[in-house]
Amino acid sequence: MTGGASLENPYLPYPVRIDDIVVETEDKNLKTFKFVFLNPEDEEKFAYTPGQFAELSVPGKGEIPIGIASSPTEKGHVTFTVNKVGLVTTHLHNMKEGDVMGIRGPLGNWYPWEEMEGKNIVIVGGGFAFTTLRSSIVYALHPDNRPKFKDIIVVYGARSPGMLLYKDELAEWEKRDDIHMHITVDATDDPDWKYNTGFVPAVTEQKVTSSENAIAIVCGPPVMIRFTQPVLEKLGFPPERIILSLENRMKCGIGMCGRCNLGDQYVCKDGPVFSLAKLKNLPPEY
Amino acid sequence: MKNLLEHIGIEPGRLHFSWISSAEATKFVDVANQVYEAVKEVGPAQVFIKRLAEVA
Amino acid sequence: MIQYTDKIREIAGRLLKDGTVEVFIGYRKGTVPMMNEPVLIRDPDQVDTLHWDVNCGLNLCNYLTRRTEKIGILATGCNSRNIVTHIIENQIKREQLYIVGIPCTGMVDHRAVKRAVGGKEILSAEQQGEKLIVKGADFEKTFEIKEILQSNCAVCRHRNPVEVDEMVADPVPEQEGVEPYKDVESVEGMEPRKKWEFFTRLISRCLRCYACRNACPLCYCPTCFVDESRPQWVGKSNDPTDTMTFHFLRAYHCAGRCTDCGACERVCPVGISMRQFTKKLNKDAEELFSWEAGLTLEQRPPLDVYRPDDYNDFIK
Amino acid sequence: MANKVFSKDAWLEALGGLKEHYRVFLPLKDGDFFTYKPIEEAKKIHFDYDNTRLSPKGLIFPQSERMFEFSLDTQDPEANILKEAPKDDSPRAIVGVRPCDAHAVGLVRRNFDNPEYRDPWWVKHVEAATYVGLGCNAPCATCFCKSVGGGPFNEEGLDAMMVDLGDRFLVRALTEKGEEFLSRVQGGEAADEEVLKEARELAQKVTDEMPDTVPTGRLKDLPVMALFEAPFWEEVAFACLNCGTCTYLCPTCWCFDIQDEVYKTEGIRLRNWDSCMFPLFTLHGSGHNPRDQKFQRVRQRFMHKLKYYVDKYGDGVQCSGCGRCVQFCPVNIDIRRVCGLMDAYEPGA
Repeated sequence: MTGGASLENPYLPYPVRIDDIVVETEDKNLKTFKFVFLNPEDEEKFAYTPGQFAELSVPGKGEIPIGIASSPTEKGHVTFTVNKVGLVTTHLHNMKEGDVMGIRGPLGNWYPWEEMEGKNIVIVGGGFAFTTLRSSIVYALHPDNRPKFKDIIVVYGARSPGMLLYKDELAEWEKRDDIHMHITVDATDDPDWKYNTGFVPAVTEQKVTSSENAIAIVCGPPVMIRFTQPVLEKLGFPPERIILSLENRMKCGIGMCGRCNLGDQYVCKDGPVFSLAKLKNLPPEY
Repeated sequence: MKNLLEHIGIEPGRLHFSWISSAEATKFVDVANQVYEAVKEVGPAQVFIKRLAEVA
Repeated sequence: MIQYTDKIREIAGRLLKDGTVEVFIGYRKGTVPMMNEPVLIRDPDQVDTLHWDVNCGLNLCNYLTRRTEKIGILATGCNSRNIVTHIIENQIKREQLYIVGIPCTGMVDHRAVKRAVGGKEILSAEQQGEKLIVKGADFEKTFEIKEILQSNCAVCRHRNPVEVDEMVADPVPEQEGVEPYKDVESVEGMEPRKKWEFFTRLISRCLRCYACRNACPLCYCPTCFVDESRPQWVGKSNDPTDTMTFHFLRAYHCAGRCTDCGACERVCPVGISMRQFTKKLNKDAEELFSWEAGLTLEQRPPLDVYRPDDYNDFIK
Repeated sequence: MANKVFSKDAWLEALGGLKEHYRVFLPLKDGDFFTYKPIEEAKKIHFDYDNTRLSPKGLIFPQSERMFEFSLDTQDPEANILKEAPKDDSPRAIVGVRPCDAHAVGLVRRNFDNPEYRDPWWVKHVEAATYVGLGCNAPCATCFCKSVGGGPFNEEGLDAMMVDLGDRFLVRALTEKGEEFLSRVQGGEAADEEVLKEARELAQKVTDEMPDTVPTGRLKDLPVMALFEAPFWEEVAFACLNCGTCTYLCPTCWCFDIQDEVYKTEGIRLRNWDSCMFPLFTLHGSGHNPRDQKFQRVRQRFMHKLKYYVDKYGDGVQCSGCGRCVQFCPVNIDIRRVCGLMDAYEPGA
């Protein structure tokens, strides 16, 4: 029994150059990195779909799995928003424009775009997990794609106004009438804050009025997911139409190194995107 | 620590301990010189040096 | 050791029934020869699974850390000294424990037995008093247990538990005239280069499986230095320098605490004698500080306290 | 397929003569046990081992292996670009492999060589290897290959098979690789029907007499969540030290870690065996650990081998019954017993 895949080395990163770095949040712990492939043909090979992730490879420090924040409709670069937590991400935050590193991917599965065609899409996101949701929104709003979907409703929350990602784009989306934005913060003392205040699950309950012909995609910290899930179920979303994106410790990203499994499913290869229906039959080891 | 290191084969004279107050400048100089001389006599370390992992 | 087994079952049953303890930690008979499995019992009806013989060479003290119940536990001399060390280091409270003391005449070195039968498969090894009867497909051999003891047991000077609530039998006589540090002395006599070669060869088969570390009751840190990533103190491959760093530092963390229980060597899947590291520290503790770990609850360990007359020849 | 018979002396001599065609590895006495080593290191060769302490998986999947090399020298135009580390994938013959260890290669292949991804190192190392097995005339009491889809003379995964006939070895080619191997071996005579019959009868007798003791039949149909939530895991895990002995000695454990190391301006990316027994294995950057408790890690090991693997591939368990973990678990956690508990489990009972 020999596999059908070619013997291209799935561990070899594509070399990339850091083209631009944007500090996203007031605590400076989140930065968005824009990468350009050193070999232009690698960009073609790195064909991805929103929801997928990649391993960012910092030679000498290691690799780190990060969701792809750019959309395949944006050409010439890929972007990742990285939270500074560990060894690799800390080093990455100290790197500069022009530095060379690697990207390995795209990895994992993606949001169920075919299934979402002809349906309303409810996007629920919290904190720095908004990255692949940003990719999804940009992708869905692209003129080639927008007609495929019905209403697009977004609930996105952060701790405070300064902790929101992609502030300029959020403001632009707010102005459009083909997407319904519900931005919220846990709390703020900013008198000019013009959007919602409150936790994501509560705002979801308020703003999302119907589950009819709708699919919900949810990405955020575990506590947000835990409290959003019953809200969606109460709204009538069946578990098959609640789509979650998970994180686990990963190394290989291709289902071989053995650590990220939930039962017989690897979060890196069979996920990171799972329906709630599927998760209900898997050990909750995430 | 010193005894165990020397027990596994680190040469006596390579590891030194001293207790020097920030006010004891002369003692610091003396000890530094003694350490320098002692280590020079032992020569470059041959063992317990990590380079790139020696693996397959 | 049938009389010990019966007595252990009787005591455990009583303690669990009368509520003196909520759980009892002992051994059950193993599924392969010369291996018994540590077991925790809650139900007095299960005491018949408890078993004792010369193959109980692990250190049960390992299973105390972070437990909150009232615990009954078996303790030989060395195990009891580790319990004392645990109490001194605030890993368990004395009031939480009911220590059932076992006068111990030593555990069998399963590797020595296997060696003595030419590496052939052993199908059974039964203790009959002072003898061990070993059977294979085409042989039967009887050993005097005192001839096949683990090397730490052969030089043991504390066979009787030092801290107990109840004994399963009368104390056994302590061994007189043992020379516990002969092997250390022979290494001490070597040139530095020979010493390095000796220890390099000693650990050359190491797999970094960490059985030695994990079998050791002294190793209870939430995160071990080998697992730290920031900073990363030691590489994770089987590079010989990293492996030496692991063994050296693991041993060093046992300074003044090791009771020479031998669990580290017993569990090693590739038969490394890592006690060669810890025994040097034990010898120094004894010679420089007149200290043997875990003999009393009344005194702090030497590396814990400063005394003006402490050994300090190494400081200039 | 070719068959040859060798006197034992002639066979040893023939193996020594293979150097120009193969790097030959075989079990050599290494202190108290046997280890696969290059034939050049042999002082004496004897095929009287039960099995090697470590499985031969390390020849294909070394405990630590360089994946990539790179330079961090800012003057180097290729700085920070990873290059595959050079490997010697010239043909090698692994001689004396017990059938359980060869069976394991096929079980592991599903992980490293699948329709989506192929692990280049594992695949090339396996392709370069010719597995020459040695049938087990006397399986150990801890062996249970027969219960998990193998057997003492199972040929799966082997390119050739040696059968010990007392003063002679019958060597049978089983694949093209094995055929080529046998054609390169000097000496020996073609086996006549009598010898073949003797070997067949021996294999049959040993296989028949070996007990089939470990039940696995119900694992497939038991619901995964029922087994996951079964009440016996705390008890099974109590004695566990969370060391890596079981996983490192196991021929079918494949988990690994990836690490970078740097010395001055040179760097390497390497992979090391890892173990689901270690808490660090699943620790998130945030500090959260989905398998924080010892029993969860022990459960993962057994569930992976005996349930998740079964469900994922729909065939076999991830265990070849070699019995190493049974013999060498320092605290005697016995997979045969755990498999029995799992297989007999009645959810809700």
